[in-house]
Amino acid sequence: MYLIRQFEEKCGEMYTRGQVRGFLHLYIGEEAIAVGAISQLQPHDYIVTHYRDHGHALARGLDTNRTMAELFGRVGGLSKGKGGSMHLFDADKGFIGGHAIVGGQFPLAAGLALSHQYRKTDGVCVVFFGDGSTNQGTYHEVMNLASVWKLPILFFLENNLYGMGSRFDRVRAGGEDFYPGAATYGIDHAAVVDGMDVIAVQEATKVALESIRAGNGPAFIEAKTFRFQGHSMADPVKYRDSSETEAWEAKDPITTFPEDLIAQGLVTEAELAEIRASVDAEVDESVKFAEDSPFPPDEELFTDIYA
Amino acid sequence: MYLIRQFEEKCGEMYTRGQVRGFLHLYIGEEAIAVGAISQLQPHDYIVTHYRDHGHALARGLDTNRTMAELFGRVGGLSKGKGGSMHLFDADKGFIGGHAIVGGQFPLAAGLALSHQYRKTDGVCVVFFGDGSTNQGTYHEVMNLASVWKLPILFFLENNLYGMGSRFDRVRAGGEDFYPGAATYGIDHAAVVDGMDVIAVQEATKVALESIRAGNGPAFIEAKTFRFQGHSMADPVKYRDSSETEAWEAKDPITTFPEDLIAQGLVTEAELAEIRASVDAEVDESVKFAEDSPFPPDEELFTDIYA
Amino acid sequence: MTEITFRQALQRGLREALDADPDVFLMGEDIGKYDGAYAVTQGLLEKYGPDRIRDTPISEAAFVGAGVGAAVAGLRPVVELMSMSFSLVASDQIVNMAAKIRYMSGGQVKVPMVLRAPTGGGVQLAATHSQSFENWYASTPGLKVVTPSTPYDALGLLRSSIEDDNPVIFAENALLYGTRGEVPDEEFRVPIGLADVKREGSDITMVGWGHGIITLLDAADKLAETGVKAEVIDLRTLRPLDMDTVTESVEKTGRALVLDENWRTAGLGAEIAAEIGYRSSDYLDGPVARVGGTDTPSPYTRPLEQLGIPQTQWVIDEIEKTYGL
Amino acid sequence: MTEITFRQALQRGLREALDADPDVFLMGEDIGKYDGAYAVTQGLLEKYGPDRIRDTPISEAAFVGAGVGAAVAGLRPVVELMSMSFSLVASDQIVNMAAKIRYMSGGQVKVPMVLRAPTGGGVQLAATHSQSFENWYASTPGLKVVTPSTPYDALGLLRSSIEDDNPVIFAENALLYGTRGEVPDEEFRVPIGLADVKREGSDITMVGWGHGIITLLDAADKLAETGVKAEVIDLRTLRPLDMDTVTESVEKTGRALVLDENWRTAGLGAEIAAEIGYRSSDYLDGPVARVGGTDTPSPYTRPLEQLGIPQTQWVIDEIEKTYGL
Ligand SMILES: Cc1ncc(C[n+]2csc(CCOP(=O)(O)OP(=O)(O)O)c2C)c(N)n1
Ligand SMILES: Cc1ncc(C[n+]2csc(CCOP(=O)(O)OP(=O)(O)O)c2C)c(N)n1
Ligand SMILES: [Mg+2]
Ligand SMILES: [Mg+2]
Repeated sequence: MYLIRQFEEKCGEMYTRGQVRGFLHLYIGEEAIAVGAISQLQPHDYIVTHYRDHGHALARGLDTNRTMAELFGRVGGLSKGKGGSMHLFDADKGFIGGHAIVGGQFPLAAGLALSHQYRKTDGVCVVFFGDGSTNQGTYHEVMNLASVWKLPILFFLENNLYGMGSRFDRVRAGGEDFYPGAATYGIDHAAVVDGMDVIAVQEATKVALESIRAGNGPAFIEAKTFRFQGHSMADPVKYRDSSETEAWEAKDPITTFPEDLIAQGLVTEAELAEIRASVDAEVDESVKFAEDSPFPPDEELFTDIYA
Repeated sequence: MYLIRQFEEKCGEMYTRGQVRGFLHLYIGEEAIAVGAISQLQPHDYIVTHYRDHGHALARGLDTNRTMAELFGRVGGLSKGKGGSMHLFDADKGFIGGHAIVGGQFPLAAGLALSHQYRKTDGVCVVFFGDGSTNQGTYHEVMNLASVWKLPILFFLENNLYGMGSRFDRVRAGGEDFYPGAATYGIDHAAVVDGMDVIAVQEATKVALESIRAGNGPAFIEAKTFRFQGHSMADPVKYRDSSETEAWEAKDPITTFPEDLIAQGLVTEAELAEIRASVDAEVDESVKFAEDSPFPPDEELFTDIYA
Repeated sequence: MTEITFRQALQRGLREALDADPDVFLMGEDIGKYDGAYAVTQGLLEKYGPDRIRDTPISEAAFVGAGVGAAVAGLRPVVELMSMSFSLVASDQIVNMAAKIRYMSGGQVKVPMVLRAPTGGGVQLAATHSQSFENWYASTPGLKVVTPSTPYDALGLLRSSIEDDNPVIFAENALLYGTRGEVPDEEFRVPIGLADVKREGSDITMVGWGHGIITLLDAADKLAETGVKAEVIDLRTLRPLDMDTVTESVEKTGRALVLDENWRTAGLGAEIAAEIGYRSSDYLDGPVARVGGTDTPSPYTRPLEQLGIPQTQWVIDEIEKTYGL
Repeated sequence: MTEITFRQALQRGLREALDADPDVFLMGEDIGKYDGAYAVTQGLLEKYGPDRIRDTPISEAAFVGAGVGAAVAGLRPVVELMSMSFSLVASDQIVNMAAKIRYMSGGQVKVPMVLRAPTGGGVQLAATHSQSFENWYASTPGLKVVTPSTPYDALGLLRSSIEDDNPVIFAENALLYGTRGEVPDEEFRVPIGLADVKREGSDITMVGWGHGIITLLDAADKLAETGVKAEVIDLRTLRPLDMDTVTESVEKTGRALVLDENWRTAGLGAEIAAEIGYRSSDYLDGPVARVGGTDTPSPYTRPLEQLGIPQTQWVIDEIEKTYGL
């Protein structure tokens, strides 16, 4: 989590310096979800997510250097700089994107899950999505399709209460909780979890995956969370009070989780300091790696269109 | 109801003779819904429906002659023959189509309902749709939008158990009843009704409309029904047993409703015979009207594209 | 050689692929229990079972996108849309997902998917059901688009499409399903991206595709009666375009006509006409003639509908008007 | 005359319409409380309230179609899409509902709706967010499509579009929002369907629209240095096309170049090139030259992205290649 946080603080800095461009969506505040959920996955499982994808990528173990280089648009990036921040990919790790059309990732995830079912493996696909994306038709279509076909898919809602400037209750009917809606699709395994609590997320994910791998079809988890910053770097955040943010910041997993660990005597301040130092070095190194990587050669404009 | 039945029997006959072409979807068996529901509407209310639209059109009082002429593709038709069976329109009667893209009518209906709200009238929009169409994303998007905005809209599901050859349970998760799903969108007024019982449909519609006109936002009615014939004239109906059809035919409103009326002494056989004779004459007359109406002049190809 | 229908050719291609490769499966609305809206998949459910012949809900965006996902995972889905007209509800998945996921991932994944759909008008299905959006997809980098006009091409292109590692839009003009033609019993392929000279001639090059080829061949017959020898080129593939075959022909004949049955304005016909005009300007005796469908929605009523669809006589008149032939 | 930005011109047009006509209202994602993704609607919620400035869920199909319904009922919705790239998820409602409901009803209803959206690429938003589907809508009967290149045209066309009784796709190239220009204080309109000569010249006609006009004007400056007088025609409206203005110019200059910033193949530029080639073949000194964006998805990284977008030099090179100027 600390890696994700430091990595993203650095991304923001690099954006301000013009090294990272386009749309940059930070995951700051939501780290416990990616880390908790993805830690429970097997190597042959698939992950699909939205444009706010750095956290999932790093939690899956995507190379920090190549991730940063991708954000810099360099040839050493995961996708040679062609995808950028919103489209992180590492097919070898089953990480099938970062997708920037809201709701566009649901069908893709269904197909990946279908491939596991078709091949009779015990693999699953986890699809991460935001509260705002549940208002897209694909959410509904895919929940139904996945349930009718009993696909091995975990719907993972990152409910950070806002889609851009729209608080969920201004654009969504049906109340505060999303997870009960899963039952409408006959998805019985639906849970809600504190998205600021990495252990709770781990536990909920573990249980859900067991159900899916046992052949019960899709499961649904809603994690309550909050993005501490704006929707993207372009967002001045005029639509909400800082008091709301502050209340959530008190639950920041980056501070609360180490505190818990220390309180439980599982780790010492000194050990933490060591971890932090090594993470900081890794992040600094990724910037250096990215800076040193050249831009892709011109002919790359025309490659990777067709196989 | 008898008018709709006779009209459609005639449509089928005219299709076989090649007078009506394209796709022809008969409403036979479902008449009690259109008649029961639409009888409760005010003149300023809007109606939007799908391609299986003859029943709704005639129940709304669209001219029988012009409806038949539309099916014949004649200039005397409701839309001068440009729309055909799937696209019946009579804007003066608030009948805003027949629509042939499955699920395409939901957003339109939301906008019509919005116009009533915007203008602060007590008008509503009723949108008819099939079980199969609930698997489209627009269903979900519009249920949510309508509920968030508390639009005066009545979602009227004609659950005839099949979408083409697909029985609902093969393509839909979430069980036999659709109406409980409305609660997911905060639509509390959701009812189920016997779609073969015109009085029950009337009653359910009346209650729903009262709720909507009182400003409570959308309501939802699911009517259980059955189409006695194929999906369209092109359908050989190989996907279901005739026994299923026969069981439903026993509830045919065209026979059961008059029987009930007679049993209750509300009408005599003689009176019914008279009504039937006049309806039969009206239907015969509509065919004559259609036959006598010319095809539209060539220049009509290019008109009505822009206002 | 056996004479079979266009529909039979497609079914044969599907059966072969299902037999040959366990990774091939079919998805679509009512392709199984109902036997397919146009009966192309008739009997397949019985033979291959519900895992491989999958009836879907009416959720085009979901199952087209699911096809992409399955393809990314290495399967070879053949997805059927009940009509190309319905592809719009899935167009985001086609254009933003199928066409781009490879590029956005820097080449890490591929999408070996075929998206089949009946297309075109002419049978009074009215405005929303008579369209040919393959013209739009043909402008989209990352997609391939094919549209056969004969049973031979249908089978040969279907084989190539299922074997292709890219998303292929396979447009089947619904008017062709019942048409017949000779198909070899032995193995053959029609490569994607290769046009075909359907009739040789020296006086004018007429370029078209799909159902339009029937109109052009008919026009060529009529022109022959007045001594005009027309060459008919069937593009067969709309993306990538085989402009070399077209150019070669135009430089031989010195005259060109393009037929696009869809809306005339800003359709694919415009691309071909513009490109011929540019490449072969030194060889042309006049401007490139164009015939297209009228710029109108498709009306239900038959007389008006037919008035909007390019007829043989339009081709002949346009040639006369442009080249005085 | 006042100098204002393109963005300000649009906002002025919206405010005027909201003030003048109670039937006008706005809908779109985050146009209210967030002030609009591109700040075009900044401050409007405060002034006009939530009934008229309606924030929508992320449900493009639903709210675009709701716009059609409201318009059919006689209101005049101005709907904003956060990007033209996102229009695909609503394309069925645009193409099959907005464009056709009038025709299918035999003229019983009309659809006085404006659908505004930022369009185009160039700011590293990558493949799915840098597209210009107004080119596709421009081939759709029943729609009108406008795409201003200056604050003057933006305001003049917005006024005309809101007053129009038909569905108008209003494409705003996002690179233009900050550009400035003179706008009269008094009332004026730019009629839909009328191209504009943005610069006069006698040697070659260069046709473009939207952001492409900036490139063409720049090219005209460069060409002037070598004595070539280029005329720059801004189509302003993509449907209906004003080919008369184009033809008149081409017949004067005898040379033509078309710039389409979107994918070169099968874009709107092809239509214009083909049509010029046909109409003005007797006047042309050579083939119609075309410059277009590369047939590639839009990559994120800046150097590659810029390589795909037509630059001034491409125009100059193409003219040299085609006409030796
Ligand atoms: C189809 C589509 N519509 C709109 C957008 C613009 N957009 C990008 S992210 C976003 C908000 C999404 O909110 P949510 O799903 O809650 O995810 P979060 O950003 O909060 O993680 C919007 C409206 C888009 N990218 N695609
Ligand atoms: C987007 C789209 N997909 C598919 C179709 C083809 N189609 C027409 S009707 C239909 C079945 C709809 O079933 P249902 O909603 O239950 O209505 P019913 O016909 O039973 O009244 C299908 C698949 C279509 N017209 N539009
Ligand atoms: Mg959110
Ligand atoms: Mg049904």
